[in-house]
Amino acid sequence: MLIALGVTLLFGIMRVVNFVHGELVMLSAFVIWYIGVDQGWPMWVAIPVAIAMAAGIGVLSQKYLFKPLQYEMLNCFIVGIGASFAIRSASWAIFGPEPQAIPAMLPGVVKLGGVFMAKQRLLAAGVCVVLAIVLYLFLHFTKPGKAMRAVEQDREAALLMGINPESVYVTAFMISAALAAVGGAMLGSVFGVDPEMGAEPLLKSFIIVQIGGMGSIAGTVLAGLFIGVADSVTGTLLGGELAFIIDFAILMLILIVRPKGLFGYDV
Amino acid sequence: MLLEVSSIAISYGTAQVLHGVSLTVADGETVTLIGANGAGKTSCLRAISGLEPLTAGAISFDGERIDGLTPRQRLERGLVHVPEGKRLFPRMTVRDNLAMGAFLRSDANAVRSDIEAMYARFPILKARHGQAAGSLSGGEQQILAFARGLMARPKLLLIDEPTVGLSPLMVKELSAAMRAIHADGVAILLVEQNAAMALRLATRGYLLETGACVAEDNTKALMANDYVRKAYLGV
Amino acid sequence: MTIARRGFVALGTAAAAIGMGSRPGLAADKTIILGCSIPLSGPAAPTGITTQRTVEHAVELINAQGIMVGGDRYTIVPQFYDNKYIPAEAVTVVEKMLADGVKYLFSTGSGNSVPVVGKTTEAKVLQLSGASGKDHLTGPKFPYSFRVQPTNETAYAVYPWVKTAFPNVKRVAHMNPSDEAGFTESEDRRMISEKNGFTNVGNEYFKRGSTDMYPVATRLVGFNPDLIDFGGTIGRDQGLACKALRELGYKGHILLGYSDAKSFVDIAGPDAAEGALLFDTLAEPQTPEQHEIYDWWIKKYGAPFPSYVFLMWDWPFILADGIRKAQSVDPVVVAEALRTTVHHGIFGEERFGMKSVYGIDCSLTRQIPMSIVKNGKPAWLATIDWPAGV
Amino acid sequence: MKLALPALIVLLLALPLGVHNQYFLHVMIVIGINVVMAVSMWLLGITGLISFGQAGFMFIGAMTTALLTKDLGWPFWVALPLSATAAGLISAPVGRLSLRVKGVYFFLVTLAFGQVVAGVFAYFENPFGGWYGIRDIPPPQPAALFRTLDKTAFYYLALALVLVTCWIIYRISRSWFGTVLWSIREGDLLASSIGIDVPSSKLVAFIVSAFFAGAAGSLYASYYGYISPLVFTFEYSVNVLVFIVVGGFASMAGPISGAVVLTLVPELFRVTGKYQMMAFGLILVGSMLLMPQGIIGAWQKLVPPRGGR
Repeated sequence: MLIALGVTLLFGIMRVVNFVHGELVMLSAFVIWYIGVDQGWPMWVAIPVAIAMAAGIGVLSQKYLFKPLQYEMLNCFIVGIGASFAIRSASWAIFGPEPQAIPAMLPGVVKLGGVFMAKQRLLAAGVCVVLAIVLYLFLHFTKPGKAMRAVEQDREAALLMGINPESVYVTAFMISAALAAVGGAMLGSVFGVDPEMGAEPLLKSFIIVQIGGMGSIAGTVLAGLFIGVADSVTGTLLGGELAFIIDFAILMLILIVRPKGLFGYDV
Repeated sequence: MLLEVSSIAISYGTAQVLHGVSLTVADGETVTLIGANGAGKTSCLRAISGLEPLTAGAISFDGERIDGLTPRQRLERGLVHVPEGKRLFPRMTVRDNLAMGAFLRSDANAVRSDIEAMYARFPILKARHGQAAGSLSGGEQQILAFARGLMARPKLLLIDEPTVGLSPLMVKELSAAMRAIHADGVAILLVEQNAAMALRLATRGYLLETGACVAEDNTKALMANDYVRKAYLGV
Repeated sequence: MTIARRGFVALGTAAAAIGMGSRPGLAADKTIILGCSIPLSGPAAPTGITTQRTVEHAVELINAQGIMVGGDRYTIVPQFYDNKYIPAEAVTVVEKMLADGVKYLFSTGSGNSVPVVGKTTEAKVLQLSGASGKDHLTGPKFPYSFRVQPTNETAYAVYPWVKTAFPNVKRVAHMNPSDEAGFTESEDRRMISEKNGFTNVGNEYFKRGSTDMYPVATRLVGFNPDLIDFGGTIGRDQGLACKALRELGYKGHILLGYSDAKSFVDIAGPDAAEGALLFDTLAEPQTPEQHEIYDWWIKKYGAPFPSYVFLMWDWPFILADGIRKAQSVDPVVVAEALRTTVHHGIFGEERFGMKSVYGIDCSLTRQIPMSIVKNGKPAWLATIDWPAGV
Repeated sequence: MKLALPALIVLLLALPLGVHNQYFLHVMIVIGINVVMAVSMWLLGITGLISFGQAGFMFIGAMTTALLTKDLGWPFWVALPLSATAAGLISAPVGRLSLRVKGVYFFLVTLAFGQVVAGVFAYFENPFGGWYGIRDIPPPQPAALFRTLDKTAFYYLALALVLVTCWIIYRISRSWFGTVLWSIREGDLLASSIGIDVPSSKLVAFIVSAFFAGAAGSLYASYYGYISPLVFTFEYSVNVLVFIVVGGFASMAGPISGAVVLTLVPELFRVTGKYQMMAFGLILVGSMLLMPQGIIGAWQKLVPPRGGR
C-alpha cells in the first residue's frame, strides 16, 4: 500500500507509470539489509540512508530517463520496463541467490478477535496510515504540496501562477522514491529481501491506484484496504486458484461499472 | 508605456499564426483586442505571458525587455494572464485557488488580507470558499479566475475570452467586475469575441485578422468604423 | 547517423560474443559440451544461480582428472543459458543447443524440461533434468531422459519414515504452487501418503512468488491437519507460508524440501520455523566430502551456504562415470550405461532406478537426508535409506 | 523502393533453401508469431487503445487448436480458422464491455481479462489441462512434412500466416476504415463530431485484432506441441507492446521491425547466460532514449519518406 502511495503520486501528477518503482523498493530493502543487518548498524541509520539513496535514484531517473522522453506515457513505460529488467538482473548477479531477511522491528504476534497478526504487519499498516496522512497534509496544506496538486490539475495554469512544473516533478519523484524506500523497509521485514520482491507489489499497487482513482490519496488507502480484504476473503473462502480468477473478474467489473475507480473524481 | 509589443511573430510548427503584431498598453489603461476566431488573439496573449516563444519581434514591460524571460519572471514583474477557459484548479477549494494566485508572494499576512479583500469585493466567492472550484457555475468560475489573477497584485491583467458561454446577466456582472479592476488602477488587455462589450469597456482597441493587426484606434472610432460594424458588431 | 552507427556497434559486439560462445562447439574433438538450460532471471533465479555455480565447480574437478574414453582424454565444457522459467524460452534454448550440436543437456524445472523432452528424444540427446516429473518426462517413451534428483519421489522414502518417527501424525494436508511442478508434486505426494496409511484432508495451490500467503494458510489450518506437506513449494514462498501458518495458530508439523534451510529460517523467523522438517535437505555437512564442498562455497561466495548445492553436486560426476563406463561419447550408449552405473557420491550409493514406477530405470535413487529446525537453526536429524522395491 | 518488398518476400521464401540451421529457422518462426501478435495489437493501437488481453486471445486460439486437433482429431487446417474465429467471437462481448472505458483503464480491464482467461484454463483441469497445460498437440498434416527436427514446413506456414496477416491488416489500415481508426486516436469527440460511429469502429478493430491473435495462438500450439498457462501471460502481452513501441507506431513497419529486432537481439545475447536479461533491459532503455519515435521514427528521420503516410 505504501508503494501504491508512491505510484499514485507519480501516476496522478505526471501520468508516468514508473516501472523502476518496484526496483527502488527492492534496492532500498537491500541497502537496509546491508547496513542494518550485514554491517550491524542500527536501523535508524540504515533506513534514512536507504531513503536518501532511493530519493537520489528517483531524481536521477527523472532527469535522465523520463524528462528526455517528455513524460510520454508509453515511452516511459518501456524505459521503465527496460531499466527494471536490467536492475533486477544485475541484482541477482550482485546479491547472489540467497534471499535475505530484515528482522522484524516488532517481533511476535498479537491476537485480534480470534485472528493472529504479526506485530510487524500491524506496524507496517500503522506506518502506512501515518505516511498517508502526512502525505495528505503535505499536499493540501503546504505550498510545495499545493503546487504539486496545481500542476496535476492544470499544468499550464500552474505555469501562469509562477510554478515551475519541472521542479515539481523532481519533488514528486523524490517523495515517491522515498515512499518506495519505506515500503522496502516494511516489505523486507515482513516478506524477506530478494531481487524479485518489487515486481508483484508494483503490479498490485498499480491496480490499487486505478481502483482508488488516480491521484487520490484517500482513494488509494481505501482501495488498498479493499483489495487486501477482498484478496483474503476470496482466497480464504474459495482457495487460491479460484480466488485468482474471481479477483480479476471483480476488477474488470469495477472498472467497467465505475471507470473512474471506486473513489475517483471526474477528470 | 507599460507594455510595448513590437512586431512579434509566432509559429506552430510550419504554420505562422502571428505576423508582426504590434500593440501598446499604457499604465492603468484598458485596451481590447478583437477579431474573429483563429485571428491570433489568444496566441498574442500567450506570447506576452511567455507561454509561447517568439520567432521574431520584442516585448517590453515597464521599460524592460521581457521576451526572454520565463512566465514566472514576467509574473514577478506584475504581468498576470487570466487564460481562456478559466483554467482553475478544479479539485482545489475556492480559497486555495485564490492562494495559488499569490503563489510567488511570501508575505503570508498580506495574502490573507488580500483574500479577505477579494471576498469583500466578490461576495459569491466568500459564500463558496470551501467548495471545489470545479463545482462552481461558469460565471462564478470566471469571477474566481479574475480574483485569482488579482491575488498576484498585477500591474497589467491579460484577460482572455472571459464571457464565452455565459448568460447576458453574467456578462453584465463580469463587465462590472472588470470596470472595478480598472478603477483600481490595474491596466487590462482584454481579448474578446463579444466585440460590442469589449469596445464599451476599453478606451482603445486593436482589430486582428489572420494573425496581423488591421486596425487600431480609440474605441469610439472603431465602433463607428463601417467595416468593424458590419463584420464584428453585427449591425 | 550516430544512431545507426551505435546500432552497428551493438550488433558487432553481440556478434563477437556469439563467436566466442560457440568456439568450443567447433573444436569439439576432445570436449563434451554440456548445455545447461536454467532460470537465471525471474523468481526461479536462485535455483539457477546456485546450480550454475555448483556445476562450474564440479566440472572443474572432473576436468582436472579428465574422462578417458579409449585413448582420448575428454573434458566437459558447460554452457549456461537463461530459460527464465518460461516454456517458450526453454524451447528456444534447446533449439540453439541442438543446432550447436550439443549432445548432453541439463535442465532444471519441470516447466522447462517437459516441453523439450520430445525434441531431445528424437534428436537422441541425453537429457538430465533436475525437476519434478513423472512419465511425461521420463519413461520408456523417452529412453535418453533421466532425472538426477529425487523430487516428488522422495515421498516414497519420507512418508514411511514419518510414520515411525511421528506416530501421532494421521491427517496430512498438501500445499503446492499452481504450475506443472506443483501439480506433479501434489498428485504423487497425495497418492504416496495415502498408500502409507495417512488421511489426506486438504490440497491447496497458490500462485508462485505471491507475497500474501494468508489466504492459503487460513484454508490449510481449516482442514485441521497434523502435518502440512509443502511439496513443490520453493524459495521465499516456504518461509512466508510457514510464518503465516504459525501466526494463524497452526501447531502441527510442517514438511518441506528443496529449501535453503538458513534463508527459510530467516524469512519465517526462528519461532515460526522451529520444528519444521526438511526433507532431502542437508542442513549441515556430515561427511568430509560434504565439508569440502561447504568450505569451498563459503570461501568463494561467502555465507550463507545454500543447501541446494548438495542436491546439484553429484550428477555431473555420475554423468562422467557413465561416459567412462560406456567408453563412448555417443549419448545413446551412455544412456544405457547410466542405467547400470553406481556412483558413490556425497549421499552414499546412488543409482538410476524406479523401474517399478516408470517402467525404466531413469530416476536417481539414493539416501535422503532429513533435517529439523532446532533453536532457530537447521540441524541434521536422520538419513533415510531409499525404500526397497521402489 | 518499389522492388524492395517483393525482393524481401522472395528472399524469405528462398531462405530455407540456403539455411539449414534449425535454430535459426526456429527463431524465424518465433519472430513470425511475434510479428502476427504485434501487428494485430497495433491495429487496435492506432486508435490509441492498448489491449493487454492479447495473450488471452492467443491462449483461446491455442486452446481451441489443442482441443480440436488432439481430442477430436480434426486436421490443423480446419482448426486454424476455427481457432481464430473462436478468439474473434469471444472478443465481441469482451470488447463491447471493455471499450466503454478509456486509456489506462482499458489497459487494466484487458489485463484483467487476460488473467481471467489464464485462470479459467488453469482451474479446469478437464478439458483444459490445468497448470499442466496440454502436451503432444499433433502437428499439421501431412505429418511427414511437419517434423520436430526439420522446421522447413513450419517456417513456410509461419511465413504464410505473417504475409496474410500483414496484407489484411495493411489493407485495413489504409482503407477508409483505417482512416477512421487513425482519427479516433486524435480524440473520440472529434471523430464522432464528423459522423464516425466511434464505438463500433473500435469494436471492429478489437475483434479483428483478437482474430489474428487467435490465429497466432493456433500456430503456436501446433508448432510447440505444448501449451500451458505459463506461456500466455500478462508479461507476454507486455512484450508485444514493447515490440510496437520500440518499433514505432507511425506505420505498420513499426510493429514488424520491433518484433523482428527485439526477437533477434536477445538471441544474440543468449550466450551471455545470466547477463542476457540485463543486456535486453539496457537495449530497451537505450532505444527509447535514442529513438523516442521508435525504429520507424528514426528511419524516417534518416530517410525522409516520399509522399505522405
